[in-house]
Amino acid sequence: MKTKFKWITLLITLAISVPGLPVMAAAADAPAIDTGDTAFIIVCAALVMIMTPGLALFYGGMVRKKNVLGTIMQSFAAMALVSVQWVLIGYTLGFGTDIGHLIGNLQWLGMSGVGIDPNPDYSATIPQSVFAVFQLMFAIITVALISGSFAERMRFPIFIAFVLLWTTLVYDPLAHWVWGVNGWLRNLGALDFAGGTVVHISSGVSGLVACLFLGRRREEGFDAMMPHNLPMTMLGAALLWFGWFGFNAGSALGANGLAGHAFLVTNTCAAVGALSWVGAEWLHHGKPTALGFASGLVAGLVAITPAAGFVSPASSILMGIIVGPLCYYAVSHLKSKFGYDDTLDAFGIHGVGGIFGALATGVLATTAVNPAGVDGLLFGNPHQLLVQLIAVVAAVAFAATATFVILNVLSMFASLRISEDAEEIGLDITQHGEDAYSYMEISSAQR
Amino acid sequence: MKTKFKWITLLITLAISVPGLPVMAAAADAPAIDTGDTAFIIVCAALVMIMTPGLALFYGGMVRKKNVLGTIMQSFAAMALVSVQWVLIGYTLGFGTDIGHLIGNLQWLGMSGVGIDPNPDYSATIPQSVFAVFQLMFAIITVALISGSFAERMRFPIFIAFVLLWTTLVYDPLAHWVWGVNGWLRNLGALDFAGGTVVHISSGVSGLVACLFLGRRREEGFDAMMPHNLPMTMLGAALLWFGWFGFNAGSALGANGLAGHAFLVTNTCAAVGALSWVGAEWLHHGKPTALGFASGLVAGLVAITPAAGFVSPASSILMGIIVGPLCYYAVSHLKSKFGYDDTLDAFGIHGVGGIFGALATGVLATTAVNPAGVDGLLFGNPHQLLVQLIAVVAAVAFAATATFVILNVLSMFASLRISEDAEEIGLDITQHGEDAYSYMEISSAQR
Amino acid sequence: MKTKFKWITLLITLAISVPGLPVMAAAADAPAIDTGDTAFIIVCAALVMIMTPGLALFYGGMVRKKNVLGTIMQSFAAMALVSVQWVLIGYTLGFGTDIGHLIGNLQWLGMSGVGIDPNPDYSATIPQSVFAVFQLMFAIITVALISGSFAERMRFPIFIAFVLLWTTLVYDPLAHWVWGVNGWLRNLGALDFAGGTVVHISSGVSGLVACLFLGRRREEGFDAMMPHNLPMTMLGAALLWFGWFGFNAGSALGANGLAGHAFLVTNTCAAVGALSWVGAEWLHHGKPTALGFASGLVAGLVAITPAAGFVSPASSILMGIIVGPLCYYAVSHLKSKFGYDDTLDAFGIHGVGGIFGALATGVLATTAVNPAGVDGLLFGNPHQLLVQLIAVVAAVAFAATATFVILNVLSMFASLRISEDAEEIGLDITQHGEDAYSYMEISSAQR
Amino acid sequence: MKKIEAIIRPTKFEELKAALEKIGVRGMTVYDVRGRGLQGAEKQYYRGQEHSIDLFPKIKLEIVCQDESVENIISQILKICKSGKKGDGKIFVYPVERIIRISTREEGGAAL
Amino acid sequence: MKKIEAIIRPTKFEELKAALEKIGVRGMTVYDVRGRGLQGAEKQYYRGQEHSIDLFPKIKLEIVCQDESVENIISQILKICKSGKKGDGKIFVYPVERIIRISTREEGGAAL
Amino acid sequence: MKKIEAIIRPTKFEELKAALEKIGVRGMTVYDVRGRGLQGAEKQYYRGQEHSIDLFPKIKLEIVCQDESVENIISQILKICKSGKKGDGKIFVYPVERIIRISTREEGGAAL
Ligand SMILES: Nc1ncnc2c1ncn2[C@@H]1O[C@H](COP(=O)(O)OP(=O)(O)O)[C@@H](O)[C@H]1O
Ligand SMILES: Nc1ncnc2c1ncn2[C@@H]1O[C@H](COP(=O)(O)OP(=O)(O)O)[C@@H](O)[C@H]1O
Ligand SMILES: Nc1ncnc2c1ncn2[C@@H]1O[C@H](COP(=O)(O)OP(=O)(O)O)[C@@H](O)[C@H]1O
Repeated sequence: MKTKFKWITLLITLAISVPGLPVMAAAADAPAIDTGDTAFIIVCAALVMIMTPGLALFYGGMVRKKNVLGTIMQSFAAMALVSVQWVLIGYTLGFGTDIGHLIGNLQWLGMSGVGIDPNPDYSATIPQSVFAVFQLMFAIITVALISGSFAERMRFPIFIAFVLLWTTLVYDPLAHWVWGVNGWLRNLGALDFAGGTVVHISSGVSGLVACLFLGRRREEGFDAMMPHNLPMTMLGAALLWFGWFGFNAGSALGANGLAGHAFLVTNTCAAVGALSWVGAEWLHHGKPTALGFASGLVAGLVAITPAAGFVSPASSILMGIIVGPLCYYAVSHLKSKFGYDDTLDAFGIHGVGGIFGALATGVLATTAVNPAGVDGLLFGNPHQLLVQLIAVVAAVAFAATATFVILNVLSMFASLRISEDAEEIGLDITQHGEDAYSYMEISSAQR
Repeated sequence: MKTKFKWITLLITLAISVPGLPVMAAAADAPAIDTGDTAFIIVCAALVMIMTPGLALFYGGMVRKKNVLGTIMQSFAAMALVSVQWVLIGYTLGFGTDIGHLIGNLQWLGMSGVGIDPNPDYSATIPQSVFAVFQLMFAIITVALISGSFAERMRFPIFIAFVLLWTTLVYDPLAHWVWGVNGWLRNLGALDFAGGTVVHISSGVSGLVACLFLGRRREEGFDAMMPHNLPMTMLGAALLWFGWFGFNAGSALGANGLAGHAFLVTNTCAAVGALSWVGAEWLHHGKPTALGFASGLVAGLVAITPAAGFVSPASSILMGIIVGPLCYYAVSHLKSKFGYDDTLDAFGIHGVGGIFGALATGVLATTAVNPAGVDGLLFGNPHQLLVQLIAVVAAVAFAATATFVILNVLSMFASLRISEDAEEIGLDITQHGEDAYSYMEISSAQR
Repeated sequence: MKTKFKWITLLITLAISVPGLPVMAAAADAPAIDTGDTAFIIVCAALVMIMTPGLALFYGGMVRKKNVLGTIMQSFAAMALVSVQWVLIGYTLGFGTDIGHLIGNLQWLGMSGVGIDPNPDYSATIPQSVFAVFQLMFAIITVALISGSFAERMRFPIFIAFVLLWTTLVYDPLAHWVWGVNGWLRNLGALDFAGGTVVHISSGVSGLVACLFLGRRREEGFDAMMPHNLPMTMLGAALLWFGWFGFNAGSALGANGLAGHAFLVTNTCAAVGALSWVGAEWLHHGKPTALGFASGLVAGLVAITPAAGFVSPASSILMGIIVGPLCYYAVSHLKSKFGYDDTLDAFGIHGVGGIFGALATGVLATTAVNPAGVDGLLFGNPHQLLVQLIAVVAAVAFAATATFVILNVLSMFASLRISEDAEEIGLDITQHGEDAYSYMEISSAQR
Repeated sequence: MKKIEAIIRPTKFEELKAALEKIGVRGMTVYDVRGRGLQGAEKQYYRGQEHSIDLFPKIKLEIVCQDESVENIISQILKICKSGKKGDGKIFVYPVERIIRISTREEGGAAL
Repeated sequence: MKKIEAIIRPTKFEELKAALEKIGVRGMTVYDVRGRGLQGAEKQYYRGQEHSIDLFPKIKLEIVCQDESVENIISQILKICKSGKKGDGKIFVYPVERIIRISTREEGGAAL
Repeated sequence: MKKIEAIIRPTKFEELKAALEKIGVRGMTVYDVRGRGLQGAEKQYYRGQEHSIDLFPKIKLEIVCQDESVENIISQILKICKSGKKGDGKIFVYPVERIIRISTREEGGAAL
C-alpha cells in the first residue's frame, strides 16, 4: 500500500509539472497546421487503432473456443500496454533526436513538449501530438501480430512482460532505424512506406523465434484443432482491410495525391492477394476457402505496405499475384516441413509476406509514382534492391536475436508456457477465469 | 506452368510501362487540391468499403449456419473481383470519355493516367485516384447486394463468373448512363444523388431475375429456415448504416454543406424507415422484430440514397414513413403471393425501396435544398417525376434483360446451382471445404 | 386509417413548407466554412454513431442468450427514436436560443433554418447541420447507456416511451445547461469537454434509479447468469473505444491541436483504466479477466470525457489509475452491498466514473493544455472544483428526480416489467418474437 | 413401456415431427448429435491441410411410449426418413422401467 | 443399478443441482435438449411469416445410482422442479447393466 | 445387443475414434455433454463475483453392438482414455431390445 501511494504522489507531481511545460505556448507562431491533413491523420489513427481489435477477432476466430478470450486478450492487452509505454518512453525512443543512428533521445519523455506544434522533421502540417498517436497505433499492432505465433499456450503474465520488453527493445529502435531522422537504415536509403520492415518483418520473424522457443502445443499433431468461428475471422479480416487504408494512405501524412495513390494500390494488392491465395489452394486441393481468402487478403496488404507510396497499380497487381501463393506455400508446406507450430501463421504471412514486400519494393519502386521516392531494379536502379536486402537482413537478425534474448531472460524467472492441464482446459478459464460462450442452457458456473 | 509464366511476364511489362505514363508529372500545375475534401473522400471511400463486409454479416446472419461462410464469401469475393476489374477496365468504362451516351472509352485502362490531378468533370478538388477508389466501392457493393436473392444455392465458380460479367456489362454502363458526363440519363436530367438507380434498382431487379432463373431452394416451403445468427445481422446492419454516411454524404464529393445535409437526411430516413417497418409488423402480427428493425433501416437508407442531396429533412421523414411498410409488404406478402424465393430479399428491399426512392426524388426534390438540383413534382415541376420514371424503367429493363442473358449464357456452360445433396450439406462444406463454427467439443474433422 | 392519412398530409405540408425556408439562401455570404474541420466533424459524427451499435454488442454479449436481441434492440431503438426526436425538437431544445438559462427555444423546430451556414455560437467553421448531427449522436448514446441498468426485464413498449420522455425531459435540458450559450452551468463555468456530466453522469444515475424502481430480476440471486458471448462484448468495447475518438477529439469541433490532444489523453486514460481495473481484480481474486479489461477501458474513457480538452497526458494516466479500481469497487462491492440489480453496471461505470471524471477535471484542468479552459485545484484554482461539484450535484439531482417521475408516470399506465414467465423465456421471444441463434440442427420453429 | 430412439437426417425432422403429431405422438425429446455409420466422409481444409469429416450432424429423437405404440411409430419413422441412401439413420428400442410426469406426479401410462 | 433421466426446466437446474449435492448425489451427466409435451407453443416471426415454436429448451440430467437411491433422488427432483404447470418435465428410469469408472477400472457400485 | 455409453475427456476423443476404427467399430453417436463426478471445480469470475465451475465439458459416445463385442470395446476405451486422474470418465452398459437401419429396414445384427 505504501509503495502504491508513493507512486501516486509521484504521478501527481508529474501531472503538475508536465503541463507546466509550454505545450501550447508556441501556438501563435506555430508552422501552419492544415486542417485537412490534420483531420485525415486523426481519422487514420483511429482506423489503424481498429486494426488491432480486428486482429483480435481474426486470430480469435481461428483458435479453439476454449482459447478465444485468451487470444483476444493478448491483442487488447497489447493495445493498453503499448499505449502507456509509448506515451512514457516509446515515442521519444523512436522519434526523438537521433543518438548514434540507432535510437532517439529522451527529449519527449512522457510526451512533454509534444503538443500542437508540428514537428517538421516528420510532418509539417499536423500537430505533433497527432503524429505521435498515429505512430502509436503502428507500435500497438506490431507486437499484437506476434501473438499469433504462440497462440494457445503462453502464460498471460509472461505475455505482458514480453510486450513491454519487445516493444521497447525491438520496435522502438527498429522504427528509429527505418523512419527516424538519421536512423541508419533511413540514411542508407531503405524504402519502407508504411512499415513492411518495421511492422511485418519484425513481428513475423519474432513470432517464428517465439514459437520455436516455446515449442509445439501438446495436443498438436493429433487433434484437428479447427478454427472455432470463421465468421469472426472474416469480420476481423474486414476490419484489418478497413483500417489498413489508414495505415497505408495515412502514411502519406497528408490528405494528398500520394495518400490517394497508396489507397488505390493497397486495395488492389489486397484484392489480388486474396484471389491468388484462393487460386493457389483451388489448384492444390480443389477448394477455395474463406480462411484462404482472408489470409491472402492480409498477405496482399502486408506485401504492399512498404511499397504503397512507391509502386504503380500494375505493380501492385503483380505483387498480389506472387504473395498469395508464396504465403500459401509457407503456411501449408514450409511449416509442416520444418515442424514449427506457428499457430496462426504470423511468420508465414507477416514474415514471409513482409520480406517479399520489402524486396519487391526494391524492384518495382518508381519515381514516376512518387518523385520523392527512388527507382527500383526494374527502373534501372539495382542498388535499391541491395539496400532493401540489407534492411531485411538487419531487421531479421535484430528481431530474431532480441526476441530470443528476451524470451531466454524471461524463462529464467518463470515458466513461459501454461501447464498441460491448462492447455486441456484452455486459456480462457485458466488465465482469465472466464468462459467465452454460454450458448447452452446448462450454466456450468454456479453461484 | 508455362502459361502462368507468360502471364507474369506480361504483367511485369505492364508494371514497367504504366508508371512511365506521367501519372504525377503534372503535379506542379494541377488544379488546386483541397486537403479537407480529399481527406473527406478518402475516408468516405473507406466507409463505403466497410459496407460490403457489413452486408456479408447482414446476409450471413440470416442464412442457416451451414451456409454462412458461403454467403459471406460471396460478398468478399465481390470485393476482390470488382477491385481488380475496376482498376483494369471498370472505371474507364464508367467514367471515361463518353461514347454514344452509353459507355466510357478506354482512356483510363488499367488506371493509366489516373493520378493526383483532379478530373474536374467529376470532382475538381480531389485527386482523380481518390474519386476512382470512392466510385470503386459503389461498384463492389452493388453486385454483392444481388447475392442476397440467390443465397444458399449458387455454385461458387458460377458466382465468380457472374460477378465479373454483371459488373462489366450492367454496372459500368449504368453508372455511365446516370453519372457519366454525357450519359443519356444524366443528359435527360435524371436525379440520382448517391446511387438509388445505379446501385439499388439495378441490384434488386437483377436479384429478382436471378432468383427466378435459379428457382426455389429445395428445402424451402417445408423447413422453417430461420436466421442462424441475428446478432450478426444486427452488426451487419450497423456497419451498413455507418458506411452509408460515406456513401451518401461522400457523394457530395466535398466536405461541405451539401455533405452535411446528406448526412442529416440519410440518418433521418434510416431511423424513420426502421420505425415504420417495425410499426407495420407490430400492427400486422403484434411483434416488433429486430430483423424488421434492421430491414427497415436498410429500406430507409435505400430510399434516401437518390434523394439525399435534394430533399428536406421533412421529406426524408415522409419517405421513411412510406418505405418501411412498403418494403415490409413486398417481403411478407408479394413474395409469397408470387412465390419467388428471394432468399434475403434483395429485391424486396433494394429493388422496391430503390424504385420508390427514385420516384420520390422526382416528387420531393427542391432547389431550396440544393440550388444545383431541380425541383420535383411537389415544387411545381411534374416533368422531373417523368424523368425519374424513365430512368427507373430504363434501369429495370436493362438490368433485368442483361442479367437474364448473362445467366442464360452461363447456364450453357455449367450448372448454376449446387446439387440437392450439396444443398442439404450446405455451401460451406461443399463449396469451400470449411465448417463455420466449432462450438461443440466434438470436432467433426479428423487429422 | 383515417388518422394515418391526416398524419401523412400534415407531413407532406411540412415537406413543402420547410424547404421553403431559406436553408441555403445565405450560402453566398456564409462565414467561411473550413473543409478540413467539416470533414473532421462529419467523420466524427459517424464515429460517435457507431458507438451505439458498439454498446449494443457490449451489452448484448453480457446478457443471457435468451435476452440478446432484446438488449441489442434497446440500443438500436434508441438510435432511431432519438434521431427523429432530435430533428423534430431535441436539437432546438438543447441548442436553440436560451430561455431562462434552462432550455433552448423552438427556433430550429424540425431543423428549419439549420443548413450550411455555421452557427458561430458553437462552431464557426462547419455547417450547422454538421454540428447538429454530431450532437445528435451524443443524445442517442446517452439514453442507450441507461438500458444497461434495467437489462433483461423491461417491456419494449415501455422502453420506447421511456426513451422519448427521457431524452426530451432530461437530456435536452441538461445539454442546454452545460453546453448551451447562457445555460446556467455553462455560465457558472462548469467544465465538460465532451459530455462527462451530460452523457455519463446523467445516464448512470438514471440507470440506478431505474433499476431500483423496476426491482431485481427474478432469477437473480440464484442463477449464475453469466455473459453468453464475451467476444461479442469485446468487439463492442473495441467499437466504443474507436468511436470515442470521434466523441472526445471531435468535441474540439475542428481538426486542430486540441483535437489531437484530446485523442492522445483519451487513448491514454482508456489504456490505463483497462490496466488498473485488471490489476485491481488480479489483486482481489487472482484473475485478470477480459470483461474486466473491457470494463476498465470504458471506465477510463468515461473518466477522461469531461477532461479531454483540459488535462495533461500525465493527468490522464493518473485518472486512469484511479478510475479502474474505483469502478471495480463499485460493481463488485457496492452493488452487492446495497443489493440493487444494476444488470450491466451502467451506474457502476458511467455514473461512478462520470462523477469521478467531472471532479477530477476540477482538480487537474490546466490552461497550459488549453488556454481557453481554466485551471483546476492543483493549479491554484480550488474554485473550479466547487463549480464541478455543483454541476455534479445538479446533474445527479435532476436526472434522478426526472427519471423517477417519468417511471412513476409510466407505471400508472402499464406494467414496466415483463411477466415472470416472460423472464424465464426471455426478451427475444416474448418481446420480439425472435430467437437470436439457430446453432442447433434442431429448428425449434415450425412452418 | 419402451423408449424409441431414432437418429435421423436433420432435413427430415420437420416432416417427421408433423407426421408423428398426426398419429397422436406429441411428447418427445430431441438432441443435436454427431454420428457415423456407413456414410462416407466429406473433406475439410485448414491452411492447406486436408481433414476428413467423418461425423455428420444428426438429430436424435427420443420417444417414450406404450409398448403397443412402438410399431406404429417405427413405421412412421421408416416412411418419412427412408431415402435408401447411406446416412438415413437408425432406430433403437430400449426398455423403460418407470415414468413420472413432474407437474402432476402421475406415473406410468398416465404420465405419457 | 438404475439410470434416472430427468428432463427439467433450465431455470430449475441450479437449484436441483444444489439439492442433490446435499443428499450426496454428485455424479451426473447433463444434456442440452429440446423437448415437447403438453406445453403450449410460442410464436416466432421471420419477415412477416409466423412460425410456431413447439420445441422448448430443456435440460436433461442423467444420474446412474444404486437401486435404493432412486426414490430419494426422484423425490428431490419432484420437490424442486414441480411448479404444477405444463412444461415441468418428466422423469424416466432405466435399467443399467454395468458401470465402470475409467480412471480406476472399478466396476459396479464402487464405480459410482 | 448392448449399448455402451462412454463419457470421456474431449481431448481423448480423436484417439479413441481411431482406435475403435481399427477394431472395426465404426458406427457411433456422439454427444456434447457436461458432467461432474469426482473432478474438482475450477473458478470463474464475473464482475468480481466468484463462481465455481463444477460441470465440465465431456464427450459422450454411444455404441450399440453385439453382446460379444462389449469386452473388446470397453478394453479399448480403458486403454486410451485412462490417465488415472479424476475426470477420466465412466462407461455404462445398457440392454437394447431392437435395432433397425432406416435405409434398408434391416433389423438386429444385420442393422449394425
Ligand atoms: N453402432 C451404432 N451405435 C450407435 N449409433 C450408431 C451406430 N451405427 C450408426 N449409428 C448412428 O446412426 C447414424 C446413421 O448411421 P448411417 O450413417 O446411416 O449408417 P447406416 O447406413 O449403417 O445406418 C449415424 O450417424 C450414427 O449416429
Ligand atoms: N413421450 C415422451 N418421450 C420423450 N420425452 C418426452 C415425452 N413426453 C415429454 N417428454 C419430455 O419432457 C419434457 C416436458 O414435457 P412437458 O411439456 O412438461 O409435458 P408434460 O406436461 O406432459 O410433462 C418435454 O419437453 C420433453 O422433452
Ligand atoms: N453417477 C453418475 N451418473 C451419470 N453420469 C456420471 C455419474 N458419475 C459420473 N458421471 C459422468 O462421468 C464423468 C466423469 O466422471 P469423473 O469426474 O471422472 O468422476 P469419476 O472420477 O467418479 O469417474 C462426469 O463428468 C459425468 O459426466
